[in-house]
Amino acid sequence: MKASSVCKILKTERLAKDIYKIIVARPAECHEITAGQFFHIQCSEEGQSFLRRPISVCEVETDQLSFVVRKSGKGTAALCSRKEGEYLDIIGPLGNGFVPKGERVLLVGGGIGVAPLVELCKNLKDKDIKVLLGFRTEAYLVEAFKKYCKAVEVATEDGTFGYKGYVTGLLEETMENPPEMIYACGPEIMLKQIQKYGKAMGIPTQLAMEERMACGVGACLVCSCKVKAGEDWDYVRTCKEGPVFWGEEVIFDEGN
Amino acid sequence: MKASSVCKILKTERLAKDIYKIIVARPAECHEITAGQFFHIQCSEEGQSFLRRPISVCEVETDQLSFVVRKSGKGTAALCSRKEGEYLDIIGPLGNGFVPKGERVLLVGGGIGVAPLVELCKNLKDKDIKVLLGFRTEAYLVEAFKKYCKAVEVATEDGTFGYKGYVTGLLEETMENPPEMIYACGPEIMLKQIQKYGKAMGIPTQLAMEERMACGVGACLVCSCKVKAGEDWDYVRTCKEGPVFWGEEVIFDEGN
Amino acid sequence: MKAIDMTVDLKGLTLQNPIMVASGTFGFGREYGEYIDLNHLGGIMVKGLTLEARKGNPVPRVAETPMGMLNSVGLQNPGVEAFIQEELPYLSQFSTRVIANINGNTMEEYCKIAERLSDTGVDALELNISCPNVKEGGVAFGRDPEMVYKVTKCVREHTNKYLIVKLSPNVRDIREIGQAAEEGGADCISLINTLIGMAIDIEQQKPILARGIGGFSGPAIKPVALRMVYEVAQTVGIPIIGMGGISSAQDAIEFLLAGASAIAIGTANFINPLVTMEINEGIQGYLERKGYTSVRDIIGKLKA
Amino acid sequence: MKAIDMTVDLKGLTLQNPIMVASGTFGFGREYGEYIDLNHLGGIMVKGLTLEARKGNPVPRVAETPMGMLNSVGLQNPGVEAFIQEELPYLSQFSTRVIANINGNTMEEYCKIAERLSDTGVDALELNISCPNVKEGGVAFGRDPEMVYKVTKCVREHTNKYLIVKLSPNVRDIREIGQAAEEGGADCISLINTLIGMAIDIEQQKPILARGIGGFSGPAIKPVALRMVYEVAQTVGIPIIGMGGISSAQDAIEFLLAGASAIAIGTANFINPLVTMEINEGIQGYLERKGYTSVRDIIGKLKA
Ligand SMILES: Cc1cc2nc3c(=O)[nH]c(=O)nc-3n(C[C@H](O)[C@H](O)[C@H](O)COP(=O)(O)OP(=O)(O)OC[C@H]3O[C@@H](n4cnc5c(N)ncnc54)[C@H](O)[C@@H]3O)c2cc1C
Ligand SMILES: Cc1cc2nc3c(=O)[nH]c(=O)nc-3n(C[C@H](O)[C@H](O)[C@H](O)COP(=O)(O)OP(=O)(O)OC[C@H]3O[C@@H](n4cnc5c(N)ncnc54)[C@H](O)[C@@H]3O)c2cc1C
Ligand SMILES: Cc1cc2nc3c(=O)[nH]c(=O)nc-3n(C[C@H](O)[C@H](O)[C@H](O)COP(=O)(O)O)c2cc1C
Ligand SMILES: Cc1cc2nc3c(=O)[nH]c(=O)nc-3n(C[C@H](O)[C@H](O)[C@H](O)COP(=O)(O)O)c2cc1C
Ligand code: FES
Ligand code: FES
Repeated sequence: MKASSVCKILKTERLAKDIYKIIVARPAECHEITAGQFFHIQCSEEGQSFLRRPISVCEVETDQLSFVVRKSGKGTAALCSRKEGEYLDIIGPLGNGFVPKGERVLLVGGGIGVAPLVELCKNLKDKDIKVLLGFRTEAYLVEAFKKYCKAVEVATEDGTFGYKGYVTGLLEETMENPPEMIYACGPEIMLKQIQKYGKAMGIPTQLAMEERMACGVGACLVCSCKVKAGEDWDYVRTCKEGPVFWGEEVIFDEGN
Repeated sequence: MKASSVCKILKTERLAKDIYKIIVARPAECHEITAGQFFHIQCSEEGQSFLRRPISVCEVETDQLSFVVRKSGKGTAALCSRKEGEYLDIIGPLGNGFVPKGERVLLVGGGIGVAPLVELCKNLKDKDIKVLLGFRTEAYLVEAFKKYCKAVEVATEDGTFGYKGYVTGLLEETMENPPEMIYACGPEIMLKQIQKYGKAMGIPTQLAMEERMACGVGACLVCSCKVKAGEDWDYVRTCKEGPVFWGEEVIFDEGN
Repeated sequence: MKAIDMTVDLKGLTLQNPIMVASGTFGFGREYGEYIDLNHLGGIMVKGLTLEARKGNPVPRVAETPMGMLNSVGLQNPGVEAFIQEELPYLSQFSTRVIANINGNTMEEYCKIAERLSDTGVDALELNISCPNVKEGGVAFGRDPEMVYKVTKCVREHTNKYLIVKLSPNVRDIREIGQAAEEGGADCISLINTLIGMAIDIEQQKPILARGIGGFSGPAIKPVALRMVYEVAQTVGIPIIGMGGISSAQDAIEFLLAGASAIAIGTANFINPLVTMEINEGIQGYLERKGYTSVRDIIGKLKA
Repeated sequence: MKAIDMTVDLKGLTLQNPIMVASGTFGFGREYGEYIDLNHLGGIMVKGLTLEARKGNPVPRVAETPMGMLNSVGLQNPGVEAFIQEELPYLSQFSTRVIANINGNTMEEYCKIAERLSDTGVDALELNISCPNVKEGGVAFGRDPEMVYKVTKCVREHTNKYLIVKLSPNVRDIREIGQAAEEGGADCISLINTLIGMAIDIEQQKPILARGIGGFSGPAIKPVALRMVYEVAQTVGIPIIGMGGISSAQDAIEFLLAGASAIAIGTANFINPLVTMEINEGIQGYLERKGYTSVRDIIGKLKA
């Protein structure tokens, strides 16, 4: 039987403005964890935030796990203020992670979406990988990627660091020597572009999707992702069938 | 203008099973504090307990205040688990405290009701005071009283400490040399007995009453205490007209 | 930087800002007047008044619930006459609107109280047709559109004061109740009054409140209140005062966007006596940050 | 020490214990079956079923509120036929009651689904006459006593399964709705379904839910649910399944005391997948401590 795990916070660290890294002791029951999977985390003591929050695993080690979290509301603010020595109630790993494929691979991360790519990068470190990371102004986790990959490029919207502009602006140069597989995580607008790019280039793509969740385990059906289903479309569960989907499946709605 | 005060917790201490003492830095704005007054305390961070909880001041010093709290539910449990160095949001002092009167005075406390009598005992230390304290099994704060008064007697229901029985059982011997004034705080059943005793003996009595509160400042009218009003009766606010009332005013309902 | 214009116009009643305090949670102003400058409130809805003084319900009158509370005060108040003599002069000192919350057991009582208040300095009447804590009646009024229409009309004919009708959320369809109040001649609608709730002491195996059930308020009820304000705003043409669980500027802004021209803060005062002032500042901060010059720019501006 | 007898009798349906899980919060059991042994539940109310498969509403479908949440799933489900073929065999393995939650846009649809399920292994039908997330209809059914009577009667005539009618709290008087269900032939009443709520994103100035409003559940609504269970228990003679915000043994015991013969846990599963097991243990602990030998000893035993 599965259960939630109460694990000790070994360390918390501020990486950038509103970005915190939380390292916890790896629960014994979490045998296999795949990059791209997430944990459903009780961010605070009872009351402050009610539902759990989905947070991707950033790095997995034998005896510890790390999460990298952006303070964006009540829940993540509470989570980022948790201290070393406290205990965190987590459920996971949940959902489907990234599927390894190809020898020449491209990782594209935008904002906090870079977090789940760290573990992926580590797993793929023997392949020919390239990593493109985009941020608004401050860059983070770049060194973590550099440990496993030489070709890490950074874009910032305001040019503070690396290329000035969106991370998708770095795609063009990759065109010359296209990858066999693309993995992406980041804001919807970025994922849309990656989807388009993969399609145009005929490169298989995996996208890590985000959707508001309640149960996180597939029971409540609030986290729907629109995907192709033959001629028609269907809603599937981001928490269960996702959060990583094949690029060709996902249907992005126009309005958004 | 008054405001709530955010004050640092200087020390917390376990006095007995489920009984904790919390010492906070005295807010500069709290000039005068009378024994019997209370503070309205935000026991926890947002969410765990919603309303403030009324807690009597136990001892007042130039630069610090102490509260003695019994864990009896969510709010007090949260309060008792607060740690040194944390900050506590309190409003007060609120309500009316004990009025000094007479030279030979008797203080009667039951359970957690002994707490507000400590400060009173300190204030009256130059008078001829006698203190009767009743507990279920474990006694606490007895030493605090002994600092200011030689005649401290203790009763425990199971006889673990001092007289075996209710604290009101100790009243009898006082009959021989009756006091000029009685102050009491404790469970309703005890207060009723003290009221009866004071009436029978013709001794003025002050009772510190308890009632569930919301605002604590007199605005919401939920904390009614039934008192005499000429031939009739009326509801007055425990938080504003009380919590200390004259024994002859208070009407205890039968059912309770 | 230009100051934000916080005045709102309730079509017949202007407020210097949209922040009011809800009836029954602020007494007659005296107590919180020690914590905040009442001159800075948009308006004060006083404790519910009845024709004669009322003692109210037995205790316990309050229970805590997850992010909310139940009350069973039962309209304890000194009666309309004592209010006029002893409380109104105090309240009239301040540059804020004074709204008398009126309650009756019968149509006639409502009208009598309204009449009695007509020549006084109160700025408006708020018809409480929904207090769940009065046993003899009251409830029926607020739950039936026909009755709401009738009592509103009757009071309308007995006073020329600005007339607010306060709706009960314990109804089948809040829109038809709002409509009935409008048709009856209300100048404004305020909502929501408390839901009805219960809490049980499992050790004693009896309800916590002496009366068993009570009015349910606080942040817990905000989603219901906001939805109802939105629904009524879509339905009626008169202004709306929104309330129910508001405890932060964010909450207040949600109600304004949903269509409330002003908001009232109730239970949140108990937690933080300065909350009204903080919400006022918070709304101004939001408006500034978003580049608005008047709070009126966001009222009812919710996108679909 | 003697074991506590946890069986309850819903007059026509016995449960091995009073702990059920609420429709729509537990899928078809598979997901939480990885966390708890489904053999230990009193019953499983499956995700709401419709005649045909439904895709449900656009996202976002969920918003968090103070100690509660809003959902706007919109009855996404594979349809009654797929349920019978693909889900029921899985659920039937366990020694727990399987209750089919049925939903229709018309009276005929309700009856057709009920008929289709009559020869299957489901232990009971739960008539959801109150889902607030279906646009085409449904709401009207649950809010009007006359309609509740009619749809209950109609379904009653089309099935011999144990029939539970699930009430909407968004009504004027829950007692008259409960009565109508009883008169229509219900064997049991379950309540409450979700309240209706709204939440607004003040940065984007639009509702958080794509559909604007949604069903409001979780601890926040408990006081309303408990009050309604109590009111209905005072009114009807058939057993009651209580739900709405239950997240601890204490909550569950409150509902049992108020008159519920069984309780269902919904939203709390999302926070703690093991909550049902913990509540079962907690109730037993309470009963032992208080010296009871059967959970039935506390049902409806609230003192005035
Ligand atoms: C599979 C998955 C993996 C994620 N991994 C990470 C990660 O590694 N690091 C990280 O910082 N963030 C991650 N997120 C986003 C993170 O879950 C949200 O930022 C967080 O839930 C926001 O909660 P809040 O209380 O801070 O914000 P609020 O806006 O106060 O939250 C209110 C509600 O909205 C939901 N919500 C708001 N924004 C989002 C969002 N972007 N995605 C999902 N739900 C949202 C919350 O869960 C909550 O229910 C992930 C999301 C998903 C779905
Ligand atoms: C004027 C006054 C002074 C007090 N001084 C002290 C003190 O010095 N030390 C101390 O330990 N306790 C004191 N109490 C009692 C204390 O306020 C309650 O024990 C506390 O509020 C219980 O809260 P809870 O969350 O732990 O219990 P819960 O039962 O979970 O509380 C639920 C609700 O009931 C109310 N409530 C429950 N029991 C009481 C009670 N006995 N009195 C008032 N409200 C209650 C709570 O405030 C809350 O609103 C005092 C009470 C009053 C009125
Ligand atoms: C203790 C208390 C007393 C109340 N008394 C009244 C009243 O006399 N008249 C009235 O119209 N509403 C009364 N209300 C309802 C409030 O005015 C308000 O409508 C409700 O509490 C919802 O707002 P809130 O959640 O911000 O408190 C009372 C509420 C509380 C908590
Ligand atoms: C995500 C979600 C989906 C729901 N779907 C259904 C449904 O399909 N049919 C139904 O009768 N009730 C449905 N409900 C209502 C619950 O069964 C329950 O009545 C309500 O949530 C109150 O209980 P709770 O506060 O314990 O969740 C749903 C509730 C939630 C939270
Ligand atoms: S969050 Fe419940 S199904 Fe995905
Ligand atoms: S607690 Fe509000 S008047 Fe006393």
